[in-house]
Amino acid sequence: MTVNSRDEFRAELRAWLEENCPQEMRDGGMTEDSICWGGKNWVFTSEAQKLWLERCAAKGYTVPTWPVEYGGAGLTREQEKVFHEEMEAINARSPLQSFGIWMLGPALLHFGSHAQKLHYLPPIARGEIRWCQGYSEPGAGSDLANVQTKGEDKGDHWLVNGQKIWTSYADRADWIFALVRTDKDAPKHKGISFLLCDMEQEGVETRPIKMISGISPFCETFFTDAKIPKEQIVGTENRGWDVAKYLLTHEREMISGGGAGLSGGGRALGAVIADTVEEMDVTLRADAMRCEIDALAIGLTLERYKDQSEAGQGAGDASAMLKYMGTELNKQRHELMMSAGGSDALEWDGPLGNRAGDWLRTKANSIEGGTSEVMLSIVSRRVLGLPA
Amino acid sequence: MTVNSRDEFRAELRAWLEENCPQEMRDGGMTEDSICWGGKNWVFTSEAQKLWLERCAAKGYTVPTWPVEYGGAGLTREQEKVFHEEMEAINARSPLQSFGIWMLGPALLHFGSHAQKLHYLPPIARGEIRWCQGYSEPGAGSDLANVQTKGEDKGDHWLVNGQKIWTSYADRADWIFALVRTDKDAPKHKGISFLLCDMEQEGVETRPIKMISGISPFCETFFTDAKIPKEQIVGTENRGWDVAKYLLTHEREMISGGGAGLSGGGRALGAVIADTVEEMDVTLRADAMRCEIDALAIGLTLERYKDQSEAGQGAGDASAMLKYMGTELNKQRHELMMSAGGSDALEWDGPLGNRAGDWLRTKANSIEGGTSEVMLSIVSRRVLGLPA
Amino acid sequence: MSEEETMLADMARGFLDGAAPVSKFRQMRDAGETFDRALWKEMADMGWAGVLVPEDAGGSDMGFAAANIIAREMGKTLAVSPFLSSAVIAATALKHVSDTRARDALAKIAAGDMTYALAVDEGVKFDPEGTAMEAKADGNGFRLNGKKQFVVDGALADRLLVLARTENGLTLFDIPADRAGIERNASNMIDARDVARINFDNVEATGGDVLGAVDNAMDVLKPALQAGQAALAAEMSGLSAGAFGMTVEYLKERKQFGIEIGRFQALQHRAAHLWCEIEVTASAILNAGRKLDDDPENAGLAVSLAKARATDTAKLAVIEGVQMHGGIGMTDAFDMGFYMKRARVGAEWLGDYSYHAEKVAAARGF
Amino acid sequence: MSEEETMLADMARGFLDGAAPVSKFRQMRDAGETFDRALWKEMADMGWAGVLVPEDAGGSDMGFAAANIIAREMGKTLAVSPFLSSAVIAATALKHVSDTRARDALAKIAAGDMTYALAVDEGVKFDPEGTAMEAKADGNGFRLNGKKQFVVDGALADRLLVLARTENGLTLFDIPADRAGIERNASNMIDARDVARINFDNVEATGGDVLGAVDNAMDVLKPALQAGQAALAAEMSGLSAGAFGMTVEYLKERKQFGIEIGRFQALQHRAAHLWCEIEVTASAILNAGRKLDDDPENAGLAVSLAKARATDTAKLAVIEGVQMHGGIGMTDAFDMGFYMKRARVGAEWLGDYSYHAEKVAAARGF
Repeated sequence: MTVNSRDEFRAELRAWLEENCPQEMRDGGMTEDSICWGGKNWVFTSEAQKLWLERCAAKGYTVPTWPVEYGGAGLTREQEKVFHEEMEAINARSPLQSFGIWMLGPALLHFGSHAQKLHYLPPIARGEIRWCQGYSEPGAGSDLANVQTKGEDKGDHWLVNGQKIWTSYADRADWIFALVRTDKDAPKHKGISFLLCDMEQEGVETRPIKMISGISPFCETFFTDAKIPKEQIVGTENRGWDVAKYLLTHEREMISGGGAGLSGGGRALGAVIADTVEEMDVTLRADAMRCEIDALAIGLTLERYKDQSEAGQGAGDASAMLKYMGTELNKQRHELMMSAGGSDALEWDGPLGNRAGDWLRTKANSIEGGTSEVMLSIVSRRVLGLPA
Repeated sequence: MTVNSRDEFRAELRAWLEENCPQEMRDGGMTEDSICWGGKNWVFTSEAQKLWLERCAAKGYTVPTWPVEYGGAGLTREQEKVFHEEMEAINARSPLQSFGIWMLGPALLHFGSHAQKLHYLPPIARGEIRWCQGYSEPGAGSDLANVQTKGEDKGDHWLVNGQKIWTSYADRADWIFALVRTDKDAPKHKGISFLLCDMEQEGVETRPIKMISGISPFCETFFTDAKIPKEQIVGTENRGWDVAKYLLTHEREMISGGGAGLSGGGRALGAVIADTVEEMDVTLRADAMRCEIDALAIGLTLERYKDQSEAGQGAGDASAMLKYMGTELNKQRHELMMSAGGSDALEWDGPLGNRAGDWLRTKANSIEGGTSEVMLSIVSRRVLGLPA
Repeated sequence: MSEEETMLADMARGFLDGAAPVSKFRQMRDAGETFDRALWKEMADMGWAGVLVPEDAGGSDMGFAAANIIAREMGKTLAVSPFLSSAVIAATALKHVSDTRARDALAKIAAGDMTYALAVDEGVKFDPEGTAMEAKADGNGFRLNGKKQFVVDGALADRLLVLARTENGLTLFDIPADRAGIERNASNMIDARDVARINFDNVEATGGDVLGAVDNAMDVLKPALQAGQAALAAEMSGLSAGAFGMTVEYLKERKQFGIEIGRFQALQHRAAHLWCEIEVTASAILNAGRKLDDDPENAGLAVSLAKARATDTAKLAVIEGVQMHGGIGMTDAFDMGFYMKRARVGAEWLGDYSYHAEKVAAARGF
Repeated sequence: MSEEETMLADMARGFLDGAAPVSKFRQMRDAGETFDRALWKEMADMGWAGVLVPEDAGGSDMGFAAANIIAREMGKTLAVSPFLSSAVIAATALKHVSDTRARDALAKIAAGDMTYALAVDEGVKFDPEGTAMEAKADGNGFRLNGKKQFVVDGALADRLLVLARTENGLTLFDIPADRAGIERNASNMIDARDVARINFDNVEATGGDVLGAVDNAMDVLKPALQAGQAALAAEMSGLSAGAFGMTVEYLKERKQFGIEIGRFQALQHRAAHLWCEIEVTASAILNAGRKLDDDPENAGLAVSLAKARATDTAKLAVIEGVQMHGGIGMTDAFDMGFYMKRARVGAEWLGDYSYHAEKVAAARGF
């Protein structure tokens, strides 16, 4: 993109934002309850939130780089950067966040049929259908391909039985994308299919898991003779692991970005601390400086990998690095926030709000979407070529 | 020991020290060239150094806890503590340091025959014979039991051929204690003998290795048809690995103590830094505080293990912990000393003396006497009981 | 540890495993309870409430090293009791006053019949010297006005030790918690313990309510704080050992990719490193107890060393504990989270890592 | 990196592997040589000496990002040259002055015919603002008196850029190194490079020797320092990559206990972590180069970020490099020690980690 066309796009966008972004949506959206997740049962927290989503969806700005025919704005990588810069400039909230956008969307764009894309992507872009992820199973832990949930071939559908765990917000999701073993005799990675399933149908139940942070962002999800029509497979039968791996690299980048504290606002940790602490002690200050340096450098690394990759292709094996570095940093950041908060941070809903809950929540960052240990092993083997 | 007898011992010792410790020997002995290593070819740096060694040796104070008949003072653990306190109070140099005291001595006390003890220990205590250690071999690295140097049974002696590496100060030592494979058909750990060898005899040669610190504290040592009389074995034939392991735990504790900077003086790192740095920046100060805390706590741990163990028994497997923690701390301390020294520390023999050389020397601490990785594996398996 | 100390530790462990295991803490947490008076009475019967109370006042007078041993065992099972506030901090303060009233109070503490809480903090960090709360002279007595926060055991304690600023310094008041003008609000703590924010609105105090001398709180408070800091460090070292024990067991049992995760060398080395840290911290705790018993005037360095190390080690122990347990460690149904939350509260109480690191540095001449 | 940049890096690597491999550095070290004029001429012929010099002055004018790429490749093989001092720092300073003399100097730099050294430090730490050396007005000119240390390339450079204090600020002088009153003493550096301590005894300087304006050194010096800091960070990131490359190779080859040590998971994870750090640092370097090219006025944060990260990463890379190599890594016969020593010198030059961390914090509002 030439400088000229970039400047034109920026001017146009700026005018649109000025006219269309409601004032209430210009607060950075840093808190958990400012997020718009969408979905059939979504209750907008304000008229402004609804309006903002609708206006963005109409322009394709909920998924700016997706093709226009699938609900996106078809922006180039360069334009996308401008888009984020301008959004940040007016402190605009993200109009919509969802696992459909971060995870299923990229997988469908890569592996889905044209019909599937037309069917599933626009509702994601408009925030009409909320998705959740059915990968992990009880006891499987890091061994994600250890899928026991089985799908029996019944001609026009699979009959699915089994249990998933750590299904994020499954209790609020409309649909689930799940790994199901459709060939029990094949080698571990070769008998899995990637299926899409309506959660309202019979045979699908879900139960929230209470976490140490006091909230329940994860669920257990049970399949009991659930029927999944054959057309709801993404990619090839028994080759679902390829889809899963592809999606995982996107998930890692997403977690990494959130982890590095790079979404929304981007204020320096030290500056945030300085808001409430009169004078930082040497330990806190030294740690905050290191954290800030790491956050900036990790943020630049995310951008670098996005720049390097083809649109929508992700960072491949290096996503393991992004995920590892981003989440470990985020844990460290929240340790410092707790330290800065002192005894005020030790209460649930105390003077610092949910600071303790947020801190505890981050401890899952280095577990979900592949543990830090798995990430390091991926780097060791696939990037460095060290023997297994 | 009752408080009374402790106080009596203290008073007696204090008087003796006051009368016998030369003024020049009361400078703490913090520099490398203040150390008295002893040995046949030792050249005393001063008349005071000679006098101090002789006087201490006569009282058994070079090896205070060894039995009197072997050249020690037969002090109890409690008395030994008082001894060190009083030595430190007048800032007295250690009269003698040697591998004979730290390593061979304890092994002989445990495994040696009465005749061997009478023969070898007193000359060590008097600083007449300097010993070095022949364990490692080229290419063996951490796999110490991988001994290729072989000793052929020739009736009254072994004919020894092979090569040792990392033999500390072998070029200045009079005798070497070495691991030699005396049964090549036995399992790795069951065919090794622990032999004592005069380095002046035919067939033993040594060559210093230049290190990154510019000095050569280590050597390669070559055995070519060297004859070692049968009576120069410690412990049982082919069971030398038991002696070696026992000795290693003492070596580890010794390295740990040196590593933690606990020998000599005991000034705080931060205070030393503050001598030359006007105002410590936050990073340096935060790191120096953590280092100081760790140094004090590791020092207390060394004392605690000494208190717990029977006299001369050492800390067993926990010596791996002491070695690991002490040496890693020492590396960290020297990193901070370099940082504090700034560009003055970057010259060989610059305004800060050998600071850079000392720093580089510490990098071997976590390798010699068993790497940090080996120490952690020992803790993992033998202390925690994790599966191999 | 001496043989006697080992016996005390074994006895304490035996009692706590039965009477106050982690499951007991879970019950209390679920029920919103922060004090089990019957359990405290049992502890008193064993001599724990009077661990620092002279024998002639009904105590067991076992000393600070023993108090640390008990606190450490309590840390392992997350036992809830007013041990630190009453038996350690208040008892030490009261022992430094030689009047009859203090003696009576000590007897009641030892019997488990009276509990105390220490009200020092006013901001988010421990800073006794920075106390702003005012105790204004009023006739023969004082009027207390101000706010305290992070008062551990403060919502349910019978009496409060309150630090306030008087004309020429700081003064420590020993007053009943239900005195007029005192308003206590329980904080909803992440570790589910009793902590309060307390408002003092023109609270009356007499000269007899002063513990020690007016304007000289530190004569009494300093030893009490040091005793509390050491015992808290001991509790945190026990907490670290408890969390670590669970973790090592899990490493031995849990299989991933077909083998026990304890066979993965990266985890082995991290577990081994953590054990080393725990061992080294244990030495600092032991030393602090000895020093408080043998040379209390000069125990400051030993105490701060113990608290700083204990804070750091506990943080590592719970972070590794959660991470090595994976998802299960993040669930409320599993106990590891309790250790993590308690470690965080312990980190802040009576001075955080940085506070004590500065004390160490000062004592070591930099 | 762009395709052009990748090509430049490949070309540089090819040249350096042939003309300045680590073995070449070893030869120079053993011979006590710190400058290879012939090699520098070759580099000049490739456009490296003039990488920042305008084309009409004979330079290749490739820009800062390109300079960083060259510096990074030099770091990998520990190539010795006055690239940073002359081609980056001095050239940037001279470019900010638009007189004929500066233009001629740039041409000579580009041709490899004239080398520069920057004399700023007076104490053990980088602190330009704290410069005490005096340049006292004397007639139409100045008299320089004082001492400089850690003058990189200072013993052999043809000219010196000297920072000194004038009546109302700091002034940068550009003078020949052999001017009367200048006494240069080569320092015996651990990285075996050319560094000097320099005494200035009543050294005469004319108004024409002033680079930029009197009392306003920073107008010229600040961009030069930033360019130097970024390129040094790039060199250190190359150094990290070089040391890491050796280490990974060793992990694959070296056997212990019968298997390649690269199979030990603890080492795998540490190596993987180090790679992650190196990758993240590479982003900061790349960004600093871009920012210096595109928006030099606001490049301070990007440059300090790069230097701080590069310092930290290089330290980790060489420590792990030595440790993972075991005893062999500690011997002078092996190259790893060279990387460790160079990393230490690079850590201090032009501001250490802490200096740049403070700059980052200031730029980020705390």
